[in-house]
Amino acid sequence: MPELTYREALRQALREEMLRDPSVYVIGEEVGRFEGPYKVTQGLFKEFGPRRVKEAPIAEEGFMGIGVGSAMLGLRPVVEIMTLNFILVAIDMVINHAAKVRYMFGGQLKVPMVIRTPGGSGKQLTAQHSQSFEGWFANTPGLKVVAPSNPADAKGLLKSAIRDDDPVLFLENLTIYNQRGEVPDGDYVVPIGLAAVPRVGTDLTIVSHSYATVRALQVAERFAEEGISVEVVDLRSLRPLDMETVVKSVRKTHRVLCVEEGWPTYGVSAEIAARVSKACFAELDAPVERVGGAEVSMPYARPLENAAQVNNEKIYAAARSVLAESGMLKRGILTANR
Amino acid sequence: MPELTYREALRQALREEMLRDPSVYVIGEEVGRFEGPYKVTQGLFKEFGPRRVKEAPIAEEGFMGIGVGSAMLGLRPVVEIMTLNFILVAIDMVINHAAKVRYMFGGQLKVPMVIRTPGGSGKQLTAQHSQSFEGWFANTPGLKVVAPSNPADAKGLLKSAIRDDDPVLFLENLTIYNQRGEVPDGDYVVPIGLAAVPRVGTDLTIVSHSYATVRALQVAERFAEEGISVEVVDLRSLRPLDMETVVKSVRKTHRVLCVEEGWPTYGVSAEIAARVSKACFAELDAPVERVGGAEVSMPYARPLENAAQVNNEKIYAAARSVLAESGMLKRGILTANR
Amino acid sequence: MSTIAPSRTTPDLHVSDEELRRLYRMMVQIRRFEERTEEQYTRDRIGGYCHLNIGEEATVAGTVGSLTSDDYLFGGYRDHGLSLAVGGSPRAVMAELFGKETGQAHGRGGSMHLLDVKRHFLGGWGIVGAQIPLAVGAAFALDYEGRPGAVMCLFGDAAVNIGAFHEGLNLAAIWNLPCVFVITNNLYGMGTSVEMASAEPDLWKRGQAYRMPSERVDGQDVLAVREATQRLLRLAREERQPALLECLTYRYRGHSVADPGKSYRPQEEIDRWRDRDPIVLFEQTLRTRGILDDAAVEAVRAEVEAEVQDAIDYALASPDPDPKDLYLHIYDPKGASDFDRMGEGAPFGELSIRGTNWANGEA
Amino acid sequence: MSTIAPSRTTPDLHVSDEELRRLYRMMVQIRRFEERTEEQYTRDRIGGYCHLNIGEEATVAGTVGSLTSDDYLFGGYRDHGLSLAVGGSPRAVMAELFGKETGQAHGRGGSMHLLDVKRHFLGGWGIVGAQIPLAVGAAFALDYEGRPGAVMCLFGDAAVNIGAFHEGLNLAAIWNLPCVFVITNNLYGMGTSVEMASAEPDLWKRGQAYRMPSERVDGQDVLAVREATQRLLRLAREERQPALLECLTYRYRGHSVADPGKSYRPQEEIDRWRDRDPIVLFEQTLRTRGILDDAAVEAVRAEVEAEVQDAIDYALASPDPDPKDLYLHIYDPKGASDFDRMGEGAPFGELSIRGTNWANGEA
Ligand SMILES: Cc1ncc(C[n+]2csc(CCOP(=O)(O)OP(=O)(O)O)c2C)c(N)n1
Ligand SMILES: Cc1ncc(C[n+]2csc(CCOP(=O)(O)OP(=O)(O)O)c2C)c(N)n1
Ligand SMILES: [Mg+2]
Ligand SMILES: [Mg+2]
Repeated sequence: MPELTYREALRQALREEMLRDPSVYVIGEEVGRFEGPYKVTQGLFKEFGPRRVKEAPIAEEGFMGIGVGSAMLGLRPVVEIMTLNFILVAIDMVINHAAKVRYMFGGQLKVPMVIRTPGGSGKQLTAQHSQSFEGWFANTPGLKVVAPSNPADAKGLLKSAIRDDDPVLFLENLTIYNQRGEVPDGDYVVPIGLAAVPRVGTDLTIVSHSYATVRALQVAERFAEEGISVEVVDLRSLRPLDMETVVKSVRKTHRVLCVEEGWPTYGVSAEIAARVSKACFAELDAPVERVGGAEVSMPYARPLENAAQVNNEKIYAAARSVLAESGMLKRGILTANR
Repeated sequence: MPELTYREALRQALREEMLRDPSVYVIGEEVGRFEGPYKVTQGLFKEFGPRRVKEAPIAEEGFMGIGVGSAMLGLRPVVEIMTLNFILVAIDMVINHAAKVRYMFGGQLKVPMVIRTPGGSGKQLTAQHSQSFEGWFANTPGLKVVAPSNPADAKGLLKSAIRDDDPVLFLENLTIYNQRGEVPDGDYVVPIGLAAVPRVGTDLTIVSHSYATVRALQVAERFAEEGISVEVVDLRSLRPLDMETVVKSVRKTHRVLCVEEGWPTYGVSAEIAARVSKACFAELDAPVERVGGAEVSMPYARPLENAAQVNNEKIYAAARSVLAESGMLKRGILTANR
Repeated sequence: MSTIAPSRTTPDLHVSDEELRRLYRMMVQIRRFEERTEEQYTRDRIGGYCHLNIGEEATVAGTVGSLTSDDYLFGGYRDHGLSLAVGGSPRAVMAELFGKETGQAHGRGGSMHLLDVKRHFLGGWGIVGAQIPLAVGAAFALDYEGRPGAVMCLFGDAAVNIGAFHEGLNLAAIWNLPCVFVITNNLYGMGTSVEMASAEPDLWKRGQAYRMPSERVDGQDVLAVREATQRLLRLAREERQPALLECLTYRYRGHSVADPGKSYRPQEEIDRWRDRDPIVLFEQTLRTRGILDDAAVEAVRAEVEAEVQDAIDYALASPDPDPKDLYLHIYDPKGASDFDRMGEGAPFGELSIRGTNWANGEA
Repeated sequence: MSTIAPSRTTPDLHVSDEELRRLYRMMVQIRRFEERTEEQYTRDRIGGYCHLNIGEEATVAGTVGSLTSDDYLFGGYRDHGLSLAVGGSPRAVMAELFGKETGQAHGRGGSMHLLDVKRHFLGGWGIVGAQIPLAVGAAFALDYEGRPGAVMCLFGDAAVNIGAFHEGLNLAAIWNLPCVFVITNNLYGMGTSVEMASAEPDLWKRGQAYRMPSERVDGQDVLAVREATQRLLRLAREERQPALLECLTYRYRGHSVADPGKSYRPQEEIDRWRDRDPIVLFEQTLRTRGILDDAAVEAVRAEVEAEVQDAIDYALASPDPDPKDLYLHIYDPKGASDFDRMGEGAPFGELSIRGTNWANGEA
């Protein structure tokens, strides 16, 4: 299988879907001649021209609305929002419009639209450019939310999202655009609503999505060296949410850590923790633990930023705390190893 | 103590704070001559005039921005957003600006602003006018979120919010504007960050906020008739969140039901359930149960709307299910009594 | 959508008698429908917010009545008249107001969210100004697919101050999209006058900020509205030139049935506008031209009266939506299985977040 | 804020020699500061996004350099020059770019979020156009309190197409707020030209949609910019009349240091603009007027060179913020106790959502 970056996998999916279906078009800032602010759409303008690759001014609410309105007439827009942070100026179009059309009009209209946007923090991008709002969209009926963590899923889920007849928020991530991985050639499709288990284990389940999964896998590796077997459940999709896979894993490991890049309080991990705590009530050896970004506006200075971002150290420490809590590790070890 | 409606209590707080502090002003649509879309600001325009009661055009992002900018210069704006649904067109000003100013600028500026807005569903107000986004704001560091459920708290918390030096989302509720209750005269202040226990009980804790608390109290009454003792914890404040009071209650009752008007998945109840499940891990007799609005866009027709809204029947049934799950009721009774 | 073909040039006098009668009937129908709606609301058969078009009939008929079957229409929440003017069934409109399964949105949308997909009326929207980018999106789709026709987007005078207006008009203009933007300027947004809200109270001039043909027309004169609309629609269809039309009109009633509409505007203003009632004016014109006489007027009234009564009867007799269908339409049924593994709280088929089988290990 | 008093009328020739020299020095300082910033970025001492004012010095100095101590300033993320032009310390600016505790935002804000509260520069904002309503809010506060002074709000050509621009200008106009809106039109927003983005590419004309005095000025001519700015500021201060000023200028560099800035604009365009370099032009004027000679030019250069080097040295030597202060400033310390009962995940003092005392019953 060819190795591609996450970015290239997205591009491949976009290109293939545009070739397959003439109603698919791309719209967003700098997606054309500029080749995409993060170069995901590179080459598409040259190949498909200005009709299919629409270069928009800075008017997110306006062109998000164009996405919704054109989808109501049967087109399949892929709206790129430069980063998730800017979706706030267009969120009314997503929540009050895209998500509502089908239901509010009694099933007579649909919005087959994809909103592609990278979330998460990067390197010193600071308060207004480092956020994770995906849980808000996952809270909203009428929307689907997917968040691939690797190139293969990026391709497969983007294809599914484009073919889906409901609006899909497709969450990418600034930090993993350059990540490489094997990506199946051709019409590779990953169904929406299925979590993945990229690493099998028996002692602890880490549940995560997007970039947090990359970190979770690294931490699992580290634990393996210590003889502790960590299973990683990559949600891939936040709405629908594949609790079946999560619960199955927890029934095996009896210990859970939820990891997210965003703020945990009222964040994605709250929902996972709430559901796991209920579904696996009698089967947990320790309370469900959560770890995420520090609850501050992302600061600029590197030492502060490092302290604010979720990182392998923090995930490792939180995981050890679950293990300790469950009696698997003595509490003393935890402190010693920090 | 005088009896006031929730609406009158808010008005009293606004008036007293405007009298007390000349830097407090009100801005919003129809807050002046029209006397407020829901009549909360009635009389204020006549008393304080157009300088202190600013009638804004439909430009929520614009006048929310005016709120933030003027607060940066030391004013204390009370921005009224006609209903929570419309805050989506202004949310960038709240999340990316009001919540960020103090931190992003290293503590040199502050935004002492209150955003007053009613959430929840009313009577057949439908998909775009019946929503509960308060959890999104409670997810955001830099903001405080309060949600009073009765007239006294409405007055006391609004005063606290206006005096607070950080931006506060003050969530009102369409359904309880007319609710009456005793309200202390004069300078009555309820501190932010303290939950209340409006009903003491021993068998089950219901945790709720805003209108859901009104319902919870009614359901508790019904249970009392059946000899079951329900404690109600009214969160009042979602950020900060008074887990201490919640946990104390659960340590007593060992059973919890979280109720909210909004969509539970990734909603407010997720955070409560996640935290309770962890903090009271060994003390729960049953999994934390949650009940909320059906996960649909609010439909218009009454039978559908009734089926979609959280109501006493659903709360009662969910509560019985917790009791049954804990072994306190036989499962059979649950079905029989529905 | 009306079946009238787009006319090339439409000086007033060249409108066919048949068309004149159609417009007159449309206006009478809207007026009577709205009066009865108001009455039904007070009888508690209609709920939620309810905004009437009474007083604005010439603007509605002149604009919406000019659309052809290729065109599309988007509007706000004050949409009963719009749905009637595209030729929609009064029964289906009234049934929607009554929240019935037979309503235009199958009882899901209510007063603010009417629609008529067959006739290209795509709603009925409740967030002020938000229909503007949506309409531009529809125009984008027409252009993308090389289809004929144009999109008309109606909104109120208060919508011109919100960001969506600005973004939508600029995008339509830079991309040459076939869209006619219509401001129904009834002088107030709720209790706020145009002068209080808009720094440029000549609202049509706002179009110049986008180099867009823009004009103002007497919204009480259905033929003037029709002439301007048809001209701008042609420009949109044939030259892909979006345009802005401001129609000066008045709502006799309050903002919604809950608002008496008196506190923020002087009675003599209301009276003055009532003196230029669009239906009376048009009736006079048609009488003068010999197109209407007492008998014809009476016939139209009687016909409309019966039609609206029939709509009420129909709506009353129609079935409520079944609560078991609560979760229908929230997602495409094809995608429902995506949610199979969500378990508790899945948005299909459950009334609450309470337990399901699989979570108890029974799946 | 500059200490220059507001001049009543400022025809070009009446600018004092001292003021001319101040402006010249300001422009040279900005240019050199930005060149060194670029260099420091490539040496990885500066992170994140980094947007330079190189090429736009006349616009920055002409506008920002005209503010008085009563006025306030808001800008976008391309703000290094702004912070220098209000008279801010190059040390504190560079230290912020280096993320140091001694920086203007104590290392929390970085390149995009400079500020200088003492000199009334209130940021430094990263969401395109959003500073506009904020600035209008500051003008509202001045007006509310009857304070003298005006607010200046700077933004790019691409910001005129977003809703916040529209809402902000309309609100300022209907409420007669003392605000001067300045478009730094450098012809591109990232890779998108003004013609691609704006239906009315004469951006100043957008102001007419709000009945606002609006004009365009040569942004390479610092005295022309200054004259227009002072005139409009006076209008704002004295007549509470907001206004819109468009300055035509050019950024020599790419959008940010990560963008070469070549793919979307022809080299000969870049060359053409470089031929009208604002510093060279101004230098020529001043030489012609006998205000500058070789020695003076050299002196300014040397002075600025030393100053910027000193800023770098200072920034390098400054301490990093202490990670233990991570939670400082997220809320008012007075309100910190509100969070006492939040326990786990409370936003004070914890690095993660992990256990605290009270939850284990130890509280
Ligand atoms: C963004 C937003 N803000 C506020 C409202 C509440 N609201 C509904 S209609 C209305 C007035 C609109 O007036 P106008 O555009 O003139 O239309 P009209 O009602 O006169 O037909 C307001 C403020 C809303 N629906 N959406
Ligand atoms: C709402 C929003 N959308 C997109 C961006 C990303 N972005 C940052 S700067 C910029 C271009 C702005 O251009 P212009 O206003 O002309 O200012 P210039 O950079 O030329 O100084 C874009 C698209 C953003 N910061 N905010
Ligand atoms: Mg109006
Ligand atoms: Mg620019």
